[in-house]
Amino acid sequence: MDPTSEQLLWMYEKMVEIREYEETMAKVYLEGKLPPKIQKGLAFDIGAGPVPGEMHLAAGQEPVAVGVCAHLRREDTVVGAHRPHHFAIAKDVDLLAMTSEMFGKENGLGKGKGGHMHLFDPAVKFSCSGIVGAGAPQACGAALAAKKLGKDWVAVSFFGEGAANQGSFHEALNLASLWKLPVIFVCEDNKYGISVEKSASTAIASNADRAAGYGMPGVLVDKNDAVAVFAAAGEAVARARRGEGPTLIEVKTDRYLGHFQGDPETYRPKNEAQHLRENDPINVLGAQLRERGELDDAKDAALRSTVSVRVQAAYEHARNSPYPAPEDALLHVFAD
Amino acid sequence: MDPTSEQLLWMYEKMVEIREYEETMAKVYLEGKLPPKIQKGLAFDIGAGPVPGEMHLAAGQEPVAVGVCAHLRREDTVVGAHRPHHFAIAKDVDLLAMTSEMFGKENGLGKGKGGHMHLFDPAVKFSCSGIVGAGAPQACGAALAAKKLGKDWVAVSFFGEGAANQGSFHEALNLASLWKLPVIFVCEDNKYGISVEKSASTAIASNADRAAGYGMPGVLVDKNDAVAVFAAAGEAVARARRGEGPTLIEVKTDRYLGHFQGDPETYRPKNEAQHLRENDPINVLGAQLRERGELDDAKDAALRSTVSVRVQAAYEHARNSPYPAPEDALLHVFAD
Amino acid sequence: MSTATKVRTLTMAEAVSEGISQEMERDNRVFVMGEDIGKYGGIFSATTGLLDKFGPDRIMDTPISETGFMGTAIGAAAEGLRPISELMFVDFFGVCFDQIYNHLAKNTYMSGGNVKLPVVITTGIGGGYNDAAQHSQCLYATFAHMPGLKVVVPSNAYDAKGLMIQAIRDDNPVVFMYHKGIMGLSWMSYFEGSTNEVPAEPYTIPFGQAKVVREGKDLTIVTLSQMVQKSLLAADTLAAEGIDVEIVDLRTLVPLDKETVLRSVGKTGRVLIADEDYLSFGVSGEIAAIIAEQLNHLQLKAPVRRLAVPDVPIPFSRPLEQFAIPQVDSIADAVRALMQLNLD
Amino acid sequence: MSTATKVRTLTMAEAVSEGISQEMERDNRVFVMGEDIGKYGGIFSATTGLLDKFGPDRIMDTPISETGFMGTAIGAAAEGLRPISELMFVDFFGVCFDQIYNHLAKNTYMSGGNVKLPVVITTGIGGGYNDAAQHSQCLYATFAHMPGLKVVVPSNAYDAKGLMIQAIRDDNPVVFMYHKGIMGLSWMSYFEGSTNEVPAEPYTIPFGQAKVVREGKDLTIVTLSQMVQKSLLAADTLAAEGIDVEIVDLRTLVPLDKETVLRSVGKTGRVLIADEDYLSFGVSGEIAAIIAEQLNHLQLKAPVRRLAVPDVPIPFSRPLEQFAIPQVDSIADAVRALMQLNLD
Ligand SMILES: Cc1ncc(C[n+]2csc(CCOP(=O)(O)OP(=O)(O)O)c2C)c(N)n1
Ligand SMILES: Cc1ncc(C[n+]2csc(CCOP(=O)(O)OP(=O)(O)O)c2C)c(N)n1
Ligand SMILES: [Mg+2]
Ligand SMILES: [Mg+2]
Repeated sequence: MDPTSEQLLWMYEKMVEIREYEETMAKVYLEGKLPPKIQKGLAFDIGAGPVPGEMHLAAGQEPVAVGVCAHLRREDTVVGAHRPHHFAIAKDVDLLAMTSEMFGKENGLGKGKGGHMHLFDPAVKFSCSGIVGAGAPQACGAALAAKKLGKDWVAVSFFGEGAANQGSFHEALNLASLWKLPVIFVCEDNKYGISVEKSASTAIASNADRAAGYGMPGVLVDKNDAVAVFAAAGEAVARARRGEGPTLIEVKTDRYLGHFQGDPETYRPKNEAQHLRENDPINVLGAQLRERGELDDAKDAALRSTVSVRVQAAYEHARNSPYPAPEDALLHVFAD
Repeated sequence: MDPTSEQLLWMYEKMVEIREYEETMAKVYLEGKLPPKIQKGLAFDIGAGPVPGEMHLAAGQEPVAVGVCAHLRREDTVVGAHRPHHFAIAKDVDLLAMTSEMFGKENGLGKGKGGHMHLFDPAVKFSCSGIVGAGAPQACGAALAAKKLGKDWVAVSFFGEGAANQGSFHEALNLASLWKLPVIFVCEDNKYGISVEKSASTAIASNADRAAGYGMPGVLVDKNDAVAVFAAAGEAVARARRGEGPTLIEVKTDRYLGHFQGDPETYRPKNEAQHLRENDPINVLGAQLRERGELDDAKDAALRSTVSVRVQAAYEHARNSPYPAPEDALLHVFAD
Repeated sequence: MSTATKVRTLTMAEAVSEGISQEMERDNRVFVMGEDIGKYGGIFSATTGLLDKFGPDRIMDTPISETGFMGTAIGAAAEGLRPISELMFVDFFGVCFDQIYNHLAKNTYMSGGNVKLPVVITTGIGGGYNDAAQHSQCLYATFAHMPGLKVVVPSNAYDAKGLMIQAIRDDNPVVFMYHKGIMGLSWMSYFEGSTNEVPAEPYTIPFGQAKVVREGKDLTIVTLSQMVQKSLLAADTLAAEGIDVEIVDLRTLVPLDKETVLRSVGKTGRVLIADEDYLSFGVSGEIAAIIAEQLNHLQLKAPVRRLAVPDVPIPFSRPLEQFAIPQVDSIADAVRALMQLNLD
Repeated sequence: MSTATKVRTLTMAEAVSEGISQEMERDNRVFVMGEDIGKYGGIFSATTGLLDKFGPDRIMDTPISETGFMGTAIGAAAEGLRPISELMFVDFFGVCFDQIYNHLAKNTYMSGGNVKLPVVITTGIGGGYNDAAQHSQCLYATFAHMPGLKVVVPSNAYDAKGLMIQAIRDDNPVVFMYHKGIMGLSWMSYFEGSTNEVPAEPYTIPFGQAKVVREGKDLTIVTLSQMVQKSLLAADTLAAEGIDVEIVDLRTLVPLDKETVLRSVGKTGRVLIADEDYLSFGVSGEIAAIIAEQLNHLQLKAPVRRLAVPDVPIPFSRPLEQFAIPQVDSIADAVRALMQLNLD
């Protein structure tokens, strides 16, 4: 399945947007956390600054998000994990409300209650979770609902190669195949689960090989390339929409930053990330677009500037929005 | 790997013992539970009689237990599940103390605290659990200990085909293969998880095919035959002892009785069990032994009578042993 | 009399499945998932007859994958369906609790109220029939401790049907815990007080309303689930001895009806909390605490007393189990002892 | 002075890893398993330096398979090894709790004492740094509610080392819960009272001995973990106002030192329970209950008061989280309010 020019351009723009979003966050996140030290011995204060708490960024992993989401509609479901921004952006989650949420603001997606690992945008059917492996069964639920409602909607569960060793992965894949659910399981193999290399966590080289154990197709996308992901996901989504059941896709991708911001990354060869950036997937797709005559310097600059305005506006919006009142903590435990 | 005559005879005798044990239990279990009804509308009272509580019997599944345990030594570990008697007997668990335990007696394996699903005999490294799927990770632990202690001991985890859809199965298999643990995973496919047929619970026909997803050998024994199980298990145990890691074996076996005693079995074709019994594995092995000249009517009768004495003695022992004092309920929450 | 013909008694199991059935008729978004809930009709008969009536698309047997199907319930509920998901025994919650307390219970809050998860988890609780440590627990305190779950613990068929219909109509996760020993199963002796009159038509019972199931003036027993039935029997014995016991059936733990508890304790001045869960860090502690917090508004005549499983796993052997789980006699004994105690 | 040179302060993280290290030297059956406990040294530095010292055979990074490696710990312990198994955040217990409460906690009992499982589970608890609803919980009540687990909740480095060595030497499962905000991490602000003098040599602190960490006559705060440090700061403020607070640090929840609690409450007559877990059905309820059970032996001057997370998931946003989790100021306010209340 070859992408149209429009699809290629969409993927390119989304990748640019994701990258700018993540790089901006990397900077904003540090605000207020570095010296002046508030406490002796403190190098960094995770709870300080405009965006406190953990922060898992996806710079480098954009191809997975855009290559899959290029096939999705608003009614399709995406369930992400603890590293959710790229998926959220590719699924068209409201950027203003999402950013406000990460700043803990009243007008955030979750009114400030969720934070960066817990983004819920029912309008585009996006959710995520900070619990590794938890999303896969939930995606099965969305897919079951589609089936029961007689719709051709699909559900996508994104998770890391580390998550593929959780029991929930196994249970969800079996269930999905048994019930022929329209769900696509997408494993992002970024080589690490925090500090643990895949070879130290996973008994086989590719999770795609696990698909056979559930009677579903398993596809390995062995390069961090949006077009390659697009092709694999296109087949899987079409299959799911046809009612033929689930697919498992593993994509080899690259984590440019630490597991979370502030990660000392001592477990990782020095310069590894720098080396990975040499083959940046945004550049790769950009070059392809230029070759096809769909992109030139002027168009690229215009695109990047539009994206930048959009991203920076989201940060400004979030920064300038008010916090919820403290006692709002008591609201929304139950839906009324 | 062909069994010696001694091994064949051992398997035969153990199968006879297991069968007699289970058939006796089926009868004893009903004592006190049937009319006189203690309550209107009551057909049966699970909490009454000398052996109250649930009772899962393994008649028909003897080949799995004996074919594997024929290769085990005292120092090897066996972790069974909620249907544990056949494994316990094949692993030489103390028959008197085991039976006392099921009667809730003071001299039971667990002083009456465990009951039929919770038999622990550290002397022969046997344990089991009423939680479906829980045993597999625990067998990994025993195997890890063997490795750390520099022993060639192996650990066997037995579970049903229903349990193979639990997350714990996946986690244990990955861990075992990753760490090259000397463990053998043995799945008893008796076609049902309570009332749910395998085809309604499992996305593929044979769990042996799941082994590839963990980089370990997967072996399907497609008949309920002790010698066939013996052959597959022999390879697996030898491999584990050599330090080459785990194996997954699935055995097609037959559950003659209900899931538990008292099961109305309305989910099951009438006469299915009767039909299964026509190809009884004890008879099959008996015939083979006769062919080899290792068994004749007289020897068989003698063997069966020895076994019967042993089994019935265990029941008598259990029946005649005293109950613990009620306040002993407070003991043993912690080891001292 | 003509009204006599209207009396219809059901077992609690029948009441539960009737409640589910009527809601399934009314609302086609409702469906049931779980192990052996189809052909088998539920190990504790909570779904008996439903497969024949609604077919396998709405009465779905699952693999033994509790995390898988609890997560599936969450995902389906987020799409507007209303799953009922059975955890066969509450004792198994540990294989799937993450889905329940980190997701089902919290997604509404974390989304600022934008996500609604109308899931009912049904589950069997309790001991008394020698099913030992992994099949006899109550564990309702553990569910009630986690914000975001409503917790229902009926003691009889009438309440069970009304609370079940209420649960299915609630837009929030509800954990509906039925004690096996009051379901009125044909294969387990049960406390017959739990089988009572149940109207044929659908009705609801609001959550958070405890019920005074027996009025009395000398002492209050605060209790729930099967222990209500045991307490009623103990109260009959005690009445013959001249001790007049009032019994409060909590019916739901979340929301908890503190007022009814405090009103009763205020009236009698003496309170025994009778519970089948583990003693420490549980329901009995919470009830004692809400009383201790009101000591400036209550006139107690005696210290608070608790009767619960004495922090041991449930043992298998009959004499051990009967010792560990409070029985009718031990409730009566505890009441007698408490009547002897006085403050000052 | 010559003794001054002997003073050595450690952060709680350093004390924990030193305790583990010294036991690993003493006993080669001890080993550690968990996620990122090797090269990374543990996300909360509980195992920093251990990989270099003991190598990958004894400091084992695991896959993200909590059920897998908790079960592995059980199996290895049954064979005589002494695993320390880290659950990175206690919030993740729901993916593996079955292994913990149905097996680790019960096998000793179910075997009539024939099986011993000397496993230490280490786990990070608590909020205060905006990690939201799935990474900020305490949940110790849930572990303490299950019979068969000892539960340790240190408030400072000195106690942490002694309790850790005690835990490793115990033949029973011990859940060792360290609050992230008192570990003295270089990347999280913390309460400095938790970094204190720690002897270099190994020592033990027996379980079940609460500690009066501040003596006072007007009111008792019963508390644990990080909340001890917050209470100490509140007490300083209150002292300036003439309110003399006594603080009881529970140190272990199982076994629970009821005597020290009752002695202190008996002395002051007023008690505030300060807890970072959810309010209902938890630790604060249990402590209130053991007081309510002793009303015939205690002379209370005021009703019991509890301060805890008000039954909401931990919200992300700073003002919301600070509202939900009791802070130094809210402890002080609660004490002031309680000083105004009188019985009769
Ligand atoms: C059940 C559970 N276990 C552990 C963690 C801690 N944790 C958060 S992210 C992570 C690594 C996940 O690795 P992977 O799935 O490969 O995703 P990646 O971070 O590489 O995107 C771990 C161990 C968690 N959040 N949930
Ligand atoms: C975690 C868990 N879920 C459900 C059950 C209830 N249960 C007990 S046995 C059983 C069926 C097990 O099937 P299988 O693994 O095939 O073993 P079999 O009974 O056929 O020997 C079920 C569902 C349980 N004990 N534990
Ligand atoms: Mg990864
Ligand atoms: Mg089976």
